[in-house]
Amino acid sequence: MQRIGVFICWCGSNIAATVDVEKVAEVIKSEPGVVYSVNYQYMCSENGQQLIKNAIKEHNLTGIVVGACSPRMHEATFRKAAESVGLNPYMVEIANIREHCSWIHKDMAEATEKAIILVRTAIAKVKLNAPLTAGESPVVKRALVIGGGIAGIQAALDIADAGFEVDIVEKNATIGGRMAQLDKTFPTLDCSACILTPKMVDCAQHEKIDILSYSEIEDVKGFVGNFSVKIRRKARYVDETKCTGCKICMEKCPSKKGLNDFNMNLNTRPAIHIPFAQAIPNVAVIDPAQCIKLKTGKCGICQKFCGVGAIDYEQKDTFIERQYGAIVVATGFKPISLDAFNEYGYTENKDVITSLELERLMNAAGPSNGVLVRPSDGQHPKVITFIQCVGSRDTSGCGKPYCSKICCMYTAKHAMLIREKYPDTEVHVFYIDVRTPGKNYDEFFRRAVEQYGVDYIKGMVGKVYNENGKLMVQGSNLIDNEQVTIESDLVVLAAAIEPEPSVRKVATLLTASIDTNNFLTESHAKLRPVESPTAGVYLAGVCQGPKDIPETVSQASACAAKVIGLLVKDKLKTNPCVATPDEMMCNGCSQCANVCAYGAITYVDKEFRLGGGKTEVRRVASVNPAVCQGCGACTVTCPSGAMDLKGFSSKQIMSEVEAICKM
Amino acid sequence: MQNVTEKKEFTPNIVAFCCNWCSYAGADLAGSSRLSYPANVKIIRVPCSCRVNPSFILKAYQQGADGVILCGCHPGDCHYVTGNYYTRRRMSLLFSFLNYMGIEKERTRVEWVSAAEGARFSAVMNDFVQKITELGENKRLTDLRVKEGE
Amino acid sequence: MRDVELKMKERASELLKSGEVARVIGWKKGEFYHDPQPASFESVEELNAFVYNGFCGANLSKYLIQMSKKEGKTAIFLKPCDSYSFNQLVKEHRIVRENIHVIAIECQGKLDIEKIKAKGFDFVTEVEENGDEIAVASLYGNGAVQKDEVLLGKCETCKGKVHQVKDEEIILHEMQAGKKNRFEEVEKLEAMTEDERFAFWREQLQKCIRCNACRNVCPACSCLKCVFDNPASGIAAKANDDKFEEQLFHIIRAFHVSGRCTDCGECSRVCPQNIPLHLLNRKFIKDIDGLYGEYQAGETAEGKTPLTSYTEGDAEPNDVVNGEVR
Amino acid sequence: MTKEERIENIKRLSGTDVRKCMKCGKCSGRCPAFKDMDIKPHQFVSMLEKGKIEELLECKAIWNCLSCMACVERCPRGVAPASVVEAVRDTVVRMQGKNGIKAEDVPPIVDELIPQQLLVSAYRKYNK
Repeated sequence: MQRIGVFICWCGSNIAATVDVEKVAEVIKSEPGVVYSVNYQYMCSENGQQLIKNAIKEHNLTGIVVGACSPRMHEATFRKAAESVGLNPYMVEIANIREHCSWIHKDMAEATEKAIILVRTAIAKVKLNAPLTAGESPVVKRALVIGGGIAGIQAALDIADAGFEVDIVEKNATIGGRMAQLDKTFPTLDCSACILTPKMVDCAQHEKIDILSYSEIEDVKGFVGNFSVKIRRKARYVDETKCTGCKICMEKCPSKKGLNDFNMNLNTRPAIHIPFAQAIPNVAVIDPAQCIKLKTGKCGICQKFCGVGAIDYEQKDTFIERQYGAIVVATGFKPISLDAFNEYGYTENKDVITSLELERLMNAAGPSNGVLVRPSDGQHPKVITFIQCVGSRDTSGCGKPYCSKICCMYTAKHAMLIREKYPDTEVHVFYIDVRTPGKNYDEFFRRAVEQYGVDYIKGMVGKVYNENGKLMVQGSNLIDNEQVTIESDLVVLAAAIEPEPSVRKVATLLTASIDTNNFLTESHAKLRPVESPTAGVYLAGVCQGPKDIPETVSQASACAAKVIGLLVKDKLKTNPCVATPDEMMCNGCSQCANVCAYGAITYVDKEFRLGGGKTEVRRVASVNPAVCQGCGACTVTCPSGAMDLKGFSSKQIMSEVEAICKM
Repeated sequence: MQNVTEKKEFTPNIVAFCCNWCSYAGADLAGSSRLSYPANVKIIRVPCSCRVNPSFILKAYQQGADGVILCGCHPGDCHYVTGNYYTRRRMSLLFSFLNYMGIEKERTRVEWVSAAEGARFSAVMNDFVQKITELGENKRLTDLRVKEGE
Repeated sequence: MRDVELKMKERASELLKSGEVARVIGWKKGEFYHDPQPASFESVEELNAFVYNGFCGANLSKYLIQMSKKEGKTAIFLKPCDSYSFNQLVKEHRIVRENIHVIAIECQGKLDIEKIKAKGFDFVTEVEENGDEIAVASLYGNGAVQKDEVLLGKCETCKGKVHQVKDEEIILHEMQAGKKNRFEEVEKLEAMTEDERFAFWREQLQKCIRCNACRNVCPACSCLKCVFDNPASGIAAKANDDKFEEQLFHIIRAFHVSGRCTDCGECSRVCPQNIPLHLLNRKFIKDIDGLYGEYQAGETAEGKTPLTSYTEGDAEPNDVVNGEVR
Repeated sequence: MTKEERIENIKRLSGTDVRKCMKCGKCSGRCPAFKDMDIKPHQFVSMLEKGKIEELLECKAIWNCLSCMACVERCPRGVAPASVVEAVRDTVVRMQGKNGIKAEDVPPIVDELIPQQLLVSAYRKYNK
């Protein structure tokens, strides 16, 4: 006979304000099997947990139900408490009377009644719970970082410094990411390259870090502690081990008209190229869509001039497969396409540019060697108008509903830098709100206004049109309740940012959850902000949500700390809630193995006693508990019900159904 | 003797099976965002929508549920990679079959709700409760042999 | 059919004599002419009772689950429709293909004794098939009936006369496929209103006495132990102890065999209450064909079933039930 | 009709949720009749939200709005300022009684050169 204890939490007023917790505890007392029922302000507190522990000991409880917040919140807490006094942690069930009850219902009688039903349901389940013991699985002491931007670089360096092997998989020919394209960084205005490139070099020189540039992940198998990842090493047509980065090929290549994507297509580059001077690895790559040799078979000039014989037109994509204990996703972002915003004339006017393009125009290594000129005629612009929130905070369907977070700060930076370098330039900024939370951020923005005289106009631009070679920017000045038209030479759009689209594929491969905006979902917004709900997968940088460099670096280091915490363990406890076949019922029909996504089910021939001294050899299913993730797909496929799931057995769910249906 | 039986407003009994990773978390988010839905929706947590056996759904009806809704991760986003793809096929066939047996097609439903869709969870539940209220009590999956007057 | 029976008997005798097989599964004489029984013959002597006539409708493949485990090889006579069940059982590892010698036999459609009785022939002593006509001899006189009118329900919609598996064959005459569209009745039900369908099935299912004949005969219901006998399943029940359970039983049974049911029609043939059980399974088959592409269980002995596979673009359940996808 | 009811009615007529406005002013930034609007498009939204309808009901802007819908087209939040203008206009017309124009009266007073958009706009203004 089970001896069940029930603990109803007030959660301060979170539950107690709408659920009559005393009544719940009182009513539940008379449930069959319940020997103890109590309510308390904060069950998760030290005192609350002590109360549970004491009750378990005092009343010799065989199972407990905690009516509190979501099990996703404190199930682990209460399980630990139970375990500390010798009750198997899997004899704990949570009735979610906060998120699923008190927080969504207003009527006390109704909420109380529902809470009672939810607690009864949990009691019905716990009565059928069986003690479970977690198994163990080994941990591969190597981490994978997907994406070689500042987030990936920082995470890799931190993990490697702790003594673990790290591979960085970067889809481009060089690591560095978006930060490598930036000119200066806010709020300190240091040069982006000056702070980034040393870190890139550190990565390259670190004995524990292996940079797999120009590579993408193809397939992921396994689970936390033991991922097996197939990586595609795209053909770069240059032998990475031989190329010295001398750039003679770039000089000699006759096909020089390729758009330079590193410079946001503002100028051109040869078919064989090194993306930028400080690229890591400092190895050339051939754009097969542009290379004459690869397209027509005729040319081969770079091969002739290459002193080390690094050019290999025959190179093919290769695949490597490696094992990892943990994976950091740091796939970064891109500015959104502005095709849907014809009011700003981005596609029609060369002198309407995005902020990232402006970064390149202002960068000393950029297409204009750092001299700010208009793309159309190379003239120095005298009036520059910035437009903020282009596609951000847009619920009309053209843009993104969220705030891109970085635009207010970088626009202030651009305005300031322009006014500093070219004091004769007039700078206007149309804004909806200026958002500058962050250390020294608002001070930075105010400097742009007060010290540099940047003209901030509260209001949005309705249209940008061309008149006599001038860009007319027509918008609101809401403070003065005016409509203004500013004759500008250059218009800079603060385009919204979105996650790099390839993250969708990565998320699918990793079975990491992803939201409607393609941002990867963290396990808990506040308490587990760098972890994906998929165990062993961690999130750094904009793939998780819009953020600036300081935040990205912090998040990357946080990821590294989590990864290190995982990799130092030799073994991981596995989820004991796994599928288990009843061999006496199993037909050996193979249907369960057909639906198992993890290949956890195999078949063995086993001898069974038939009685009367006779035996029979039958084919029966066998589940590898280290591989099984406990989804239960097999249990429904099994026609005889031989396959069941520990912790969520058919009988348990059936009795929950029964209890929950009783009004 | 009771002469006048007051017509009580019908409040349906709704069972929602929610997968632990998306829909249950979505329900949690609905809760923490205080997005209300009727109290007669009660949730059973399952690891994945593919854990839901048709017999659980039928059991719920047997025990007096008026509507059963099954919620999982969006197809392609399943925490267990492919679980909800199987759910989708199973439930497509099961629902079609139940309807073939004369069970009202609105009575059972599948909805994909992600962990980020608290608002959607609440909206789905409100809608489902409304539809079931309109549909009325579940009589067909309980009283097959009940004859007139019995 | 007489010639076929003789040939079969002769071949069975050869196989047993030579020791090639240890037993032959076929039919033996029943109490009456019209109720031949499935039987295992282990010696030439036993073959005296061997029969094969118009009433040998039973699908023998399921017997192999037990028989193929026995010492020595087992020979079995399979009609074309039985061969699907055979493949399905091989696919599910329920029988060992290597231990079995499959003899594909001719079938001209099997007869329904009830329908013949209704034509006025009681105590049938013999029938002989002559094309579309059947000569019937009975204690109360002889006569002829149109074959179309006395076929077993399952043979009216015969899937075809091609064996999906065979080691040898005994086919002496050309065979003809069924004339009726097997989904006709399903479509008729689909065209009804929900209320009408419900009334139809209530009428039918309340006849169920839970004798388990459908389950016992069904080659897809081959579980070692049925889920309804499994206390861990939460639905275990020996009989329908309430009005709900007869429905539950048939829904779950149909669901469990969906994607695996070869539409052999044995369930309806054996139902003592004449419940058209095959219409349950056919609904699943029709939906599977419509939603996931034509699929015939047992066509091969390999591959996954529609319910253990998927595509990313599969139809949504709500759309399916709302008729937005068909 | 009380003032509160009138506010509710205008909100209902407009079919737009004024609370969605994030006060960016893009509507007024695009308005081609801005100069002739004594109350600007963005103000229509915010004044309705605040319940300041007396001024709206007396303004000239409701007659000067071109009904070009540029503000609706440009709004990043899916708010429709022009619908608010129209709702206010309808309210004014209804308050004045049935002195609007009837569809059958239109043909004699228009000539072929009047642009279609103007016709539609006029029809919106006067037929309620």
